[in-house]
Amino acid sequence: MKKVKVFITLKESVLDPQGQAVMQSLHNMDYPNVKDVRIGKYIELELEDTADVAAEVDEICDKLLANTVIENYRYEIEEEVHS
Amino acid sequence: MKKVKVFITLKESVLDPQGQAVMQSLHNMDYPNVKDVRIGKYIELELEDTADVAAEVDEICDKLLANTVIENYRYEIEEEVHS
Amino acid sequence: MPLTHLEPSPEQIEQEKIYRTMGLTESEYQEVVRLLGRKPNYTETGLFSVMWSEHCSYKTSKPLLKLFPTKGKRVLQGPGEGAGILDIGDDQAVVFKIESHNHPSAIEPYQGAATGVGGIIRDVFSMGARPVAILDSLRFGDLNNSRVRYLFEEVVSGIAGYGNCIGIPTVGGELQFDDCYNGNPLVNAMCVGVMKHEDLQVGQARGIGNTVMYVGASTGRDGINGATFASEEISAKSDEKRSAVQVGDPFMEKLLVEACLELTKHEALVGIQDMGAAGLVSSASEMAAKAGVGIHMNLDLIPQRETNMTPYEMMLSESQERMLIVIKKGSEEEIKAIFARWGLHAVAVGEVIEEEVLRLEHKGKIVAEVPSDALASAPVRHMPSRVPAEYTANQAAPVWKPEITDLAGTVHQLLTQPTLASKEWVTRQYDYMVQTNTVVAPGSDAAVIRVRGTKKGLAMTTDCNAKYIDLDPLEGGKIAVAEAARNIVCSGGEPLGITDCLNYGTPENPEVFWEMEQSVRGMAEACRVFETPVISGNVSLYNETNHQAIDPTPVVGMVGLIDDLGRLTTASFKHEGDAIYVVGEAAPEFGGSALQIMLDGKASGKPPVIDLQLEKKRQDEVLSAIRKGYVSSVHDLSEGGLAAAAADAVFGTEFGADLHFETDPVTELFSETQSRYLVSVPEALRKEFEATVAGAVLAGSVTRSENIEMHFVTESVSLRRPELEKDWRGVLSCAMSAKN
Amino acid sequence: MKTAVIVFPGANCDQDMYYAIKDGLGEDVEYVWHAETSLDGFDAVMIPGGFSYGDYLRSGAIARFAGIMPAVIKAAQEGKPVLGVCNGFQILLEAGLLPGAMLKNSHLKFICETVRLKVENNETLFTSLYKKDEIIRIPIAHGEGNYYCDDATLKTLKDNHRIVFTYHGENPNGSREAIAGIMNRAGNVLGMMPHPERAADALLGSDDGLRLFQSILNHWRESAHAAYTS
Ligand SMILES: Nc1ncnc2c1ncn2[C@@H]1O[C@H](COP(=O)(O)OP(=O)(O)O)[C@@H](O)[C@H]1O
Ligand SMILES: [Mg+2]
Repeated sequence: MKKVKVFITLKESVLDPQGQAVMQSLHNMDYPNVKDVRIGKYIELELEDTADVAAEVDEICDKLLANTVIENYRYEIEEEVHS
Repeated sequence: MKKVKVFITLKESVLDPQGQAVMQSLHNMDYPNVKDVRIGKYIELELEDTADVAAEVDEICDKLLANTVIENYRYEIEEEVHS
Repeated sequence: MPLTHLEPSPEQIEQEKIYRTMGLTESEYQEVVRLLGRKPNYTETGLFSVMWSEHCSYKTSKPLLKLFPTKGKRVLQGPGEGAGILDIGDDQAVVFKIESHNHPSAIEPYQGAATGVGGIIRDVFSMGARPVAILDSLRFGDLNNSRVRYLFEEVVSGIAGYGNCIGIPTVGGELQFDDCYNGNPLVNAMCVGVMKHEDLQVGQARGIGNTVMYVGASTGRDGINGATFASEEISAKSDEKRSAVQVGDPFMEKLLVEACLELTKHEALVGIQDMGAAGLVSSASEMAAKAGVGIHMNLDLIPQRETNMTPYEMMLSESQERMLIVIKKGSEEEIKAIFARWGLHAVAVGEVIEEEVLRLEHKGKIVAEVPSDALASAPVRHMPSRVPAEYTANQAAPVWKPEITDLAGTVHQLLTQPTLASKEWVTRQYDYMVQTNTVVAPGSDAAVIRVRGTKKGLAMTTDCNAKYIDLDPLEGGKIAVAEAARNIVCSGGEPLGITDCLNYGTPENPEVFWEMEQSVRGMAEACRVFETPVISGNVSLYNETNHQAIDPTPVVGMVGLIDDLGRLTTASFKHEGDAIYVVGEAAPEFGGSALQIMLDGKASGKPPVIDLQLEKKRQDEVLSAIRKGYVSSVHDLSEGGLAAAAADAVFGTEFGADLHFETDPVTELFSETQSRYLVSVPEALRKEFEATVAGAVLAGSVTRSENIEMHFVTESVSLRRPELEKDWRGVLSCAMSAKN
Repeated sequence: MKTAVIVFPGANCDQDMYYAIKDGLGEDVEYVWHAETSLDGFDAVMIPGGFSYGDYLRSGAIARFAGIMPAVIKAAQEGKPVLGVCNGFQILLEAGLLPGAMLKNSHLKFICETVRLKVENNETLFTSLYKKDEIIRIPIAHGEGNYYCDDATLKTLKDNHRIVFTYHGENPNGSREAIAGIMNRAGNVLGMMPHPERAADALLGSDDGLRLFQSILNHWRESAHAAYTS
């Protein structure tokens, strides 16, 4: 078993209304230090070992997990999970 | 400037309907290898350097970014960002 | 390996009084021992503790609920099932119920509210009805408090998140703010469904040998002890009980609705019940007890989301979106196929047995065996009651009436109180149009849903003025029902029946119990006069924070029938030149009024009195005028009196009004005297209208202007619609964008 | 004209669409289950709104892999009218039948209200019964209707008159150029956030949406419809 951590972020050119709102609240809450907030997704996958896990994860991300019109993704294939 | 990466995940015992639906659809799409999917948030913050960035991030996460009744968070304080 | 070996033995449970930490009192434990003829084991103690909690057993409120009239010519199903059912003719019926999710919402507002909506929807479709509308009755504390704003924001999102996704329009409700709800918000959700008579289902496990099936989401450790938890007062300790939080999955429930409604048409279905509070225990034991049979269930077969779950955990779990069904033996595969089409599992987990016990098997052993009806027969508690000193003082208080110099300014201030302000900030977040049957959207007196394929409509509303009840629960209880009925009548509907959600503090407090008693008496009396039986309801007690009880808040949910949608009315003025009538005279009744609360910061004195016979007579007359087509608009006078009603009637229109009174301005504008209406009538129909509605006084006419002009003998008041409306609309969004 | 209304798990405006066509338009209409694989015999395809697959992950993301989608794409290629409303629009974007993507509403909240739309292009098979620049009233109800596309895409949309509807007055969700509905290059696939099927009966407040369905019907009548129904 492999554990894969996928990070999905909005492309830089795309405005992130949620991140903007969070930053605004943080400023209102008196955290003026915060200069930028971007909100994305963090997905943990568990996969049965195969010959090419990376290829499979790439496919899954391209097809489903990320919308590449607006999002970028990257991932880390982590430790073995023992079950 | 510091860049902080925050990972917010549902507590283990908490149901993740989103993750379940995505897993189901991956199975339908012929990725039977995927054994588990959990969906969380990935937030990137940029903060002005202060004496104790970690303490500030903890506070921000507790108060706003994470709903600690059902979510856990962890974060990494990354490289300096030069602007 | 399950963790059962860590559970205390029956002896330990008795000696160390472990049952007490589980919520059973000394005498209740003794009663369990008596019923079983032996000491209960850990699982059994758990079953009793949860089923005998106030939330599941109504042990404290039962004696009061008996006071409600529950019979009537339209009643097809009264209290006792998932939801009540009333006949609406043409072999169709309306199904409805209201339920509270106050305590879960105080801890995790989004999920608490969302799962509250999910639960009440299951109650309705488990009767065989298609859910057609949701209403939400909400109470929060002071919006200047950031925690209150957080709760408000998240509760509304949670209701929207669930209702919008599942595709049932949220068409009405209430929203009030008062400091007494600061730590304990009220989140009551009502669901209305429509069905054919022949589709009626009940939660009964008939037919020895029949199969018990589990359908829907799998079971996790969600909300274990949630039901007992809902029966305790909220204190700082609650924060630790995090396992009580259940997460809703509206997508799953949408599939479940569709699959179960298909199942309803299948002749193999015997009984169906949702797994609400106390999940498997309550559904299984209630289904068995109602049919006078037993159920044998193999817990190894229960779909489980987590590993190593104990029988105790499985039985008490409150995982959402699950149903228990009983089907004719031999039809398992057909039933599975129905659910499979919707991507759902249906699993046979047990059978109906003759012996009247709930018997649970786990890993080859019988782990619990209790008489089916024992779990449903918690010893009733008769609580002492005492007249509160405050009540006596309020009754003796002199009549309160303020001196007001700036009438226009006072109207403006009143309309921008959060409780009276526009609720659009909330209702815009709700999909109130999905299913394309919403004829009257949120914003008028009652919402109206069309019954597709007929000219009929259903009017629905929730109402409760807790301030009146706080001052005088008997009178206030009557008014809650009367106001609901009046709202139905204003839309052109005939009141059919009610559901109620009784929200109070701790019943062990004799003064709280007295308030419960009195308000229920008042509601029951009103229901008799209006011939609107109580067909379902819910009780939520222990609504306190740090020993500060909420105002008694028994919310009334009412449904009415409009026989012809062509004769529908709303509150807004429709035509320039229409005559404006005020029906009913104002007396100086200000106790608990919006004006008093605004000026004094609290309610005091006597609330308005209500003459139920007069109320009923007027409702009949107004309804008759509507049905004959004599009116253009009808609005009842409630909180904020005539001032608020007149503003409501011009907001959103291009009209104003020109009104003349010979009465005292403060009383005329702000009194909350009951049984009053603001009606606009086409000039040509004035005679007919006057002949139909006694006590209608001509006050002026609808103008095409931006002003409401009100002329009194001593002075005149001019209100500007555009400015007033803008401020009225902006109150909540402004409060919610407040900093920090 | 025989219309297909695709039913995805979690869709909740399928019945509304069905009744708009059956009762409002008075034409033949059938539900088509998401797991079906053919749309042969249908003259038009409707992808209704709702929350297909709970809108989990991203709205429309999971639905675009449903069994029926290759048939929807085929129908689009054959030139049959394909209308995606709200979630249906999101599905068409995810499936690549229309360009761009949806973001959360700029104010981050779900919004339900009747808005005013401007008919930017009335020379389409969906809008021929409207006047150019006509202002119509149609309900919206969505949490992710903030249409986004890059500058190059926006330019092509504009240059080819593929922006069919825009919001008139206040932009309710922050979408680019107040875009409410766009079509494909061939002009037979329309995606729009507002719900014309909710505006097909005056009893419910507006019947401005009915003309959209009537336009489709007129188009079908005028064209050599034998080709569709082979
Ligand atoms: N929480 C809510 N959810 C949905 N609709 C609401 C809510 N609160 C108020 N409304 C709607 O706003 C309108 C005004 O409410 P309210 O002032 O309580 O009416 P009334 O005084 O006539 O009972 C009603 O149509 C009501 O259904
Ligand atoms: Mg009213």
